[in-house]
Amino acid sequence: MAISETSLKDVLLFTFDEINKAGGVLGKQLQLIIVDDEGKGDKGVAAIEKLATVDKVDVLIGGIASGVALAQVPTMKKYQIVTVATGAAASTTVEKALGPSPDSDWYFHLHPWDYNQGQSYADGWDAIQKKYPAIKINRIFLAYEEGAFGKSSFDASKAIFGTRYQFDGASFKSALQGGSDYSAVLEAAKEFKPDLFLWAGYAQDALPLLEQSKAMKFSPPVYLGAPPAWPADMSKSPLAENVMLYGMWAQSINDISAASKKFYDAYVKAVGTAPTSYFAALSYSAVYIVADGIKRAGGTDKAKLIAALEATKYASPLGETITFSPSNIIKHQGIRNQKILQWQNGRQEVIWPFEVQSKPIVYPFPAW
Amino acid sequence: MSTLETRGLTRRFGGLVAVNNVSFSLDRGEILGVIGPNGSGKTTFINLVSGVYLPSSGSIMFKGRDITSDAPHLRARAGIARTFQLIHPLQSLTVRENVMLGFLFSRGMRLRQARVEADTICGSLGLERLDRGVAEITMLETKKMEIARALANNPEILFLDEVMAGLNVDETREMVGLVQSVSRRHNIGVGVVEHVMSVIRDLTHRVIVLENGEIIAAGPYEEVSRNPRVIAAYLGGAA
Amino acid sequence: MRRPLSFLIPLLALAAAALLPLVSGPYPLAVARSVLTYMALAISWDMLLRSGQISFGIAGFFGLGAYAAALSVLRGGMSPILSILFAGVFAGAVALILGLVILRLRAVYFSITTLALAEIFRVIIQNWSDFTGGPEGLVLPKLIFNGESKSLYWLVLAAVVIACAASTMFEKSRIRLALSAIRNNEQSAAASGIGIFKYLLVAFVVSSFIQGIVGGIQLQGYGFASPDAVFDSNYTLLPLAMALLGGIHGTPGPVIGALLLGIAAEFLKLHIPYGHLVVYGIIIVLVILFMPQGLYGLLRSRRHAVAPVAENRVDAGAWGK
Amino acid sequence: MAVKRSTILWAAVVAAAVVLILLWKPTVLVYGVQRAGLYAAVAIPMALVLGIVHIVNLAHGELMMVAAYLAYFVANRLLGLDPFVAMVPVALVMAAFGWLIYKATIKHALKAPELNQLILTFGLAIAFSQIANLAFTSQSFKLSLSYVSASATIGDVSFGVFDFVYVAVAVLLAVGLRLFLQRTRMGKAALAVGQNPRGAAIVGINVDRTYGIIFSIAVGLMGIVGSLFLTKQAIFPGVGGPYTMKSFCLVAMAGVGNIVGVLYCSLALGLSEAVINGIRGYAGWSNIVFFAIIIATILVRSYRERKR
Repeated sequence: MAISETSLKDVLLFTFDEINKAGGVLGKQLQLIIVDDEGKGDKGVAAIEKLATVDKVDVLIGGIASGVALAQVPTMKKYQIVTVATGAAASTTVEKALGPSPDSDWYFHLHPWDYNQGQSYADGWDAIQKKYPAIKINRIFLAYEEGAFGKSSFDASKAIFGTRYQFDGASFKSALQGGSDYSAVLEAAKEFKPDLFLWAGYAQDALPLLEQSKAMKFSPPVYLGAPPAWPADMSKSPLAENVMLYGMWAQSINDISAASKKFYDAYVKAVGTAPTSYFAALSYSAVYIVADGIKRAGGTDKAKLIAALEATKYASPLGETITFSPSNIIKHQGIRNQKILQWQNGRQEVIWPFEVQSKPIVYPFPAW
Repeated sequence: MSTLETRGLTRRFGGLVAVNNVSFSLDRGEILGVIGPNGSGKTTFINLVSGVYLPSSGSIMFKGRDITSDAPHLRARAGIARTFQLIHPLQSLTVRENVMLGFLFSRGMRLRQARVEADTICGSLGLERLDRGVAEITMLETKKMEIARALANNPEILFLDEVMAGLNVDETREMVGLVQSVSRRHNIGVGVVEHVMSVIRDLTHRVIVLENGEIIAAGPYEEVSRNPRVIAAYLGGAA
Repeated sequence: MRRPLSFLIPLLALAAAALLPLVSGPYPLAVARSVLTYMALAISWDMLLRSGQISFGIAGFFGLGAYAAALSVLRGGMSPILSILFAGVFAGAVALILGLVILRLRAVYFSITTLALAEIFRVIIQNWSDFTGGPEGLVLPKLIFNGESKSLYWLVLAAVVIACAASTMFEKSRIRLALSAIRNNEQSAAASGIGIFKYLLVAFVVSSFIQGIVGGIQLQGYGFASPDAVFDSNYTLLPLAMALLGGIHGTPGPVIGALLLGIAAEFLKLHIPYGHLVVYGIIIVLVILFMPQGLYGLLRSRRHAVAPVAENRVDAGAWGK
Repeated sequence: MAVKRSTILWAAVVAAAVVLILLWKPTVLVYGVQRAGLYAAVAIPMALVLGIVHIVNLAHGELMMVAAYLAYFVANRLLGLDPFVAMVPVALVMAAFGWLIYKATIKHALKAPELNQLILTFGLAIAFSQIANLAFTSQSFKLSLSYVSASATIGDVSFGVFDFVYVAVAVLLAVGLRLFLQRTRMGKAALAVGQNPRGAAIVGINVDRTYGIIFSIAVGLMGIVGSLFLTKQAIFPGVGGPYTMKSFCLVAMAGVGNIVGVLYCSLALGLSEAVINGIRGYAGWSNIVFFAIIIATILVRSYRERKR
């Protein structure tokens, strides 16, 4: 919902272009058919029906909003077209609806489930505290937007952090839904005196939240954001400095990953700006994983393609090699880890995992 | 006891007293004129009796029953019908359908029966081509339709609010005859609000005169029209 | 000539609609399902509109129906078909209770109140997490008819048939006269013995009942409900636009409007993948400017060569009162 | 006498509420007032259009969105102006745009039933937001202005003070429009048109031109409000939608044509929302307060009018 389907469209277009210009797959050109789901369930279902029966596609790629994915799952199950999903993190609804293997073996979920993300964050903060003894986290406060995204973030975080940390949270109305005022949630957070303040909202909330925090003189030792995308102007704001974030890709990964550099250059050339969301890198990866799978399967025969995709080892622009393995319910889960990053000098630097760390952490978050 | 009686009927709008302590009665078969200068409370009085407004104080008795706080449609069903000064016919409906309403909703007839009855009553008033929309008919036809609509309720009391306005001399004469025959044939008590004095003179048995919401005179037209207070009221109203 | 024709056309249309699954693939059926959903909503909205009351609360009763169906299955163990009926009854009952209070309001005040109520339903469901599943919503274990395209299509068609039947009943009975009279002038209507409140209540409850049924079918057909999905303001605005484009105050208008706009939206998407919604918006603007009576209104006024009357507008506009 | 008594009663209720809030959480008062300022500033131009042109403009919020984009791209990126400076050219461009919209669309739907006008402006709203989506994608843009974090500290509570600008602008708009309508020739004519277009036409007022000017003024004011909005909020194609609805509700609550009433209603809503928001764990319910108060106000007023 928050992510521009148009920017996703651009990524798919230039990635297909890139592959086709390099000679295509097995000597054939890949053909891309895009249908806009308009962020609506019924449109999403009609799109699947069209792609399955009119265009007779071999592979489906995409899908971000859990709400749309949820409506599509029954139809997708009907056709069982090989699908590489780049979004849909809600495990209690989407993963449950997909159901266990073998009924969902056609579904390759690239994006981590909410519990994968939660676990990954927990691991990350454990590791960071171990490596940097100065960082002590006992109290965590989560400010979450009141919709499905925020609420599921809260539920997943509470399940994972609630037992080991002092954990509290409060909801706010996202600017995406017409909210404009974060005072109540920030007051609650300030009162709680967290060591780590996390917010789960949308790009629209990023800077207004920071500005209001500054006005209210709320500067927790760790100020962390987890929106699906950041506003285009984030790097220009002095307030962004040393804000931490969750994500999968950042420009700084270019320094250590050739795949990332290649993706970044291609993106900038095609779109004109730097990517503002990790979904771009995810979509790019999805296309390459599919192309690679078809190559190894020697065609688009479903059983062979599924087998080939199961054996995927793709050195992605995300700085990690993507493979598929079972998650809680489904058999083919790709990425499990999120990264912990930090804005430093207008750039997102990777802090954790340490294997891909691009800059050391700046701690604590400076008071204004 | 009269068919319709009001006792001390009063209605205030904010600080203004539009109708003040009006007690009157009207019997079946009788034709009563309600006159008075502009703004004297004539229409408000009809609105009170027909239930558009509730009175601030006072009571309304109809056939011995207190209907002071009854809703307008219940009064229509009970037998108090009216026409409106600013005629608002129902433009989405044909002439026939306009007339059918009373048969359907006041008398509870079925559609088919209401249709037949509407045709009959329109015929008796000289209304024809009932499939026309109300935008297509003449002023006289509109007035007749309004009367037909009122009669469809099977009223015992009927109030006509300036039903002659906008008609020429011949048409007015025709309407006067029509009202008389309707009153006689159906044994209806008719209350006529009218500005044209010749109509009041020809039509009514009795007249009440309102000024500033109060009855200042009552009696036969000839008597009332010589009442100095009435003359003063009209002159004052005109000046 | 006119009588058999006006009888035949709907019958033929119904037959064609019922037979569509035998000749078409699943994709047109999926599109048709959403068109029919909006169609039923548009018809139900128009039924209340005939009284002059403009509701902005379609999404509210639609969403209420979806949640009633979901909760009756998940918490009450009801069968899918029964849950759809329950959805209608529940929405109708809520409309009855609320109607007793809000049907005293008129014009913009009634409209805004229905809009506000829809939002209140949404907020209650979103915040009453323990019972309703909260913002993340509810998922059914399986779809009705196991999600088989044809059956799902016929189910939605059934809702349209119910809506058309109710609407036709409104048109052929005394209800049409009562509602038209109320719309034209309430004082005149009351003077003819029409119980205004009663008829408003009937229209409000019946149209909400249909919206609830459609919501229940939507839930059973897609298998999930979330506050954002089922209380989406599009479920109010699109049916409204469709009815208006087709022509208001009758059954054929909303049907034509839904077909036109629903198919146009999908067609545009196929031919202008980027920017189809811009064109969609512009089409709405152009149609309002050049066909203010709606398509059916245009057809009808051509046939009868009668100048149409803009009857909803009173001097300074009904909003102004 | 009756009027006076009710005024005293209301004043007492408000005063009691204020005292209670001050004792409980003083900042709630601050944030409530600030919130009210934003609501009122956005809603007042809609009240003007509804009061005089008798159109419910469902593209109202989208016009604010257009103005904000205009302020962001033309004024800020190209000319490097601060939004407070940019609001002048933006308002002028928006006023011209408003005139154009009126001439090209609204004007032709004025004689139609109000439903048509509603759908017409709904169509415009879709077109505007989708054009923005096409041109700028749905990603959000946000200025970074240090002054929006202006802060005040009383005792051990710190709070933002920039948002009082919204309050100031809302009051200026309401007072300015009131003076315009009551004191100027143009304004008096507009008021006359608003009350009785036919009558106004008979006395020689050009009704069409008056509608056009008022609509254009309202859209021009949205230029100011949009620029102001840009100082603090992120902009994206869908940013206007929720404000259309909020404004519509506020205007209906205040009563058609009552511009100053919008201020009071905004205040009531802003405060009650802030209060609910201030209760831990119940923030999500604050949305209900907004709509519940609107319904309650409308119902109470309708019943009171019936009684009168």
